[in-house]
Amino acid sequence: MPEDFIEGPARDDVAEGLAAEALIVDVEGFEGPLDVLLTLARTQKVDLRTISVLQLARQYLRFVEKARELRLELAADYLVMAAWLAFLKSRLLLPPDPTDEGPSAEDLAAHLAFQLERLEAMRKAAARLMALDHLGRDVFARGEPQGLERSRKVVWTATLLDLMQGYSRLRTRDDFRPFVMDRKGVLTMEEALDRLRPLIGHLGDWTDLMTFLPEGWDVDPARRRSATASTFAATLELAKNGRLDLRQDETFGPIRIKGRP
Amino acid sequence: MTDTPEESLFEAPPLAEQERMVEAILFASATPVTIAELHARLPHGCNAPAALEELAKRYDGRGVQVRRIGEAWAIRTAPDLAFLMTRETVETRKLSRAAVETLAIVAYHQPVTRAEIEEVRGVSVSKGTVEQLLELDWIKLGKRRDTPGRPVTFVVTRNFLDHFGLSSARDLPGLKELRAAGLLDSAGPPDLTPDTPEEDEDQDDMFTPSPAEEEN
Amino acid sequence: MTDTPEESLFEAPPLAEQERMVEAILFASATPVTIAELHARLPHGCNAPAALEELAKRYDGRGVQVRRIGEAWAIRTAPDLAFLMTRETVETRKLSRAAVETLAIVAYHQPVTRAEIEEVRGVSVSKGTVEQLLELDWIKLGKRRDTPGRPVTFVVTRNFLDHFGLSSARDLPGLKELRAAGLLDSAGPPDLTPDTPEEDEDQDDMFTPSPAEEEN
Repeated sequence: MPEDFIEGPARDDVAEGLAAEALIVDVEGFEGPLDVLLTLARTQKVDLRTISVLQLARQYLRFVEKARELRLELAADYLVMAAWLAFLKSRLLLPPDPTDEGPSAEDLAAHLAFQLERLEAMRKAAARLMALDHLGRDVFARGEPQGLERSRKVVWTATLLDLMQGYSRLRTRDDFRPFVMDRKGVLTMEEALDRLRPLIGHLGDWTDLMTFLPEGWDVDPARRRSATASTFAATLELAKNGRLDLRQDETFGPIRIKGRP
Repeated sequence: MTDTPEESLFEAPPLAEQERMVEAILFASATPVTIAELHARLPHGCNAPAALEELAKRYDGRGVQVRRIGEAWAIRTAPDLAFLMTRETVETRKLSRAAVETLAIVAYHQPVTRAEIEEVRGVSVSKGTVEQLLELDWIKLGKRRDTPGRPVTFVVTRNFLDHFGLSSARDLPGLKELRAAGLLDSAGPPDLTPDTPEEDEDQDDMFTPSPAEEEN
Repeated sequence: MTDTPEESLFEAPPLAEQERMVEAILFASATPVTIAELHARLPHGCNAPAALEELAKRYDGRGVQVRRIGEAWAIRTAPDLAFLMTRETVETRKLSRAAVETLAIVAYHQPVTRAEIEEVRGVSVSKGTVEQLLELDWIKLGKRRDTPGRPVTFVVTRNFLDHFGLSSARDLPGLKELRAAGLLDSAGPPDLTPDTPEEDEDQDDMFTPSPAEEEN
């Protein structure tokens, strides 16, 4: 520990020494440099308002030195505080420089004392606060709260107009039913092809197309039209495939077909 | 040492104080508290039943009451103030399309079976829809149909007529009137009437005097 | 029809009845109920503050008490009966020293910025500490400070007041003495301190009479 830091009668009494030891061992338990300063200040056993900031600065610097000796990792803010206190100490020891702008060393020391006093005050306030009756420990709320039931009542409404529109919708739905072919009255080309294929092999002679209409499809006009068209289309398809020949002797004359061997 | 140092140490607090204690315990407890539990928590020598009786008297006519629940006691809201404990929010909602259509079918076709409703709507009718209409007291069960299986029929209620401002189900406008009112916006080809012949036949029944009217 | 059928419909119940209603509502709720909430639940035209005043008087000295908590009211067990309640005690997480100090600084200095809390404690405030207090619903974000950077401020909540049985932040123990001693003032150092200048600027606002007291 550098001797030149010690001015005046050193107050290195046993108690302080022990406190310093304890401090260093517990350095991790401190809540920052201000906390260390406050703890050190308490060793002065005076009102915080009359604390010797100079002495406090010495104590703090000694604390930091000791920590270093013990190779304890000190956080940067402890070192910043040490540097600042070293600066303050020198300012306090030297006669004030009249050309120096800014706050005097005494102002700075007074502010530090204020900070310590304020921290101490807030600690005490915190203790008083925590000593108040706690809800759930000393004072109790209703154990069986009823809460506020939020009953939601739904009122369903419909008007006569809704009713009539709903009914109209149902009754007119058929008008707009998607168009679906009436399969009963339609002979598909596939059906006609299936019908023609096994027959044409036996056709040695020209035969009228109309004779190939399925039984019963020649009475109803609609069915006959459908059957005629699909059978004709089927013969065209078969002619294309080279399975049969087609001929029509005159316009609107009967269409006749003959199978190819 | 006084005469009865031992006794005074365990002297029960005055009844008024016991009453305060019981009050605090009942208030803070999450469940009703039995006499035994009270005695276990009160200082030695307390008379829980007496304190409870005093407390109950004190709360007589107040906003909360000391009530016996089985073998235990609790503080409860006075029954006449129960209304303060619920905040009723009334929400008005439109009846679903399925419900409106089902209701309309019952109204126009009653008495009508579920199968018939489904036939008209073209989709199955959910149980929920029918239940909702029953709950609203707009439809009710009518007589069973005299057909195989004897299915139940549905008819509209007096409440339905009141709600929709009808004096009878016969007041419901017919299809022609609906069309005249522009409600049937089917401007379909004139020859294709929306009503198929067989449906028209049904309609004759449909508007026969409704048994529901008499029943209600 | 009587003379004033309309008025009688909306006439507020007599004060004694209002008192019963307020009693029932406060009893039913575990958390403080604001005057506004009371008015929302009471019949039209009730005077909740007057009813509360009557009710508070009635419960004076009883096992439970009507307590004001900020702008809200609650019924709580009398503190002197805490010994009966040991069973109800819910173990709360023990707060760290940093959290307790931070809470005290917020309570006594509110509204207060994080930088100001750090100034008082001389150490940075960990995120976890603030989060714990926010989670406990003991502090909350206040208005932003009108200084460069517009830092957020912290204020205590109604739940804080409720937890510590305070009617308002003005009732904090020792508040007057601390203020008289100038320890809640901003006696920021002129320039040359370990503190950065912008924190000093903030300090002017820091210890003005707390608007949070009114807010809560």
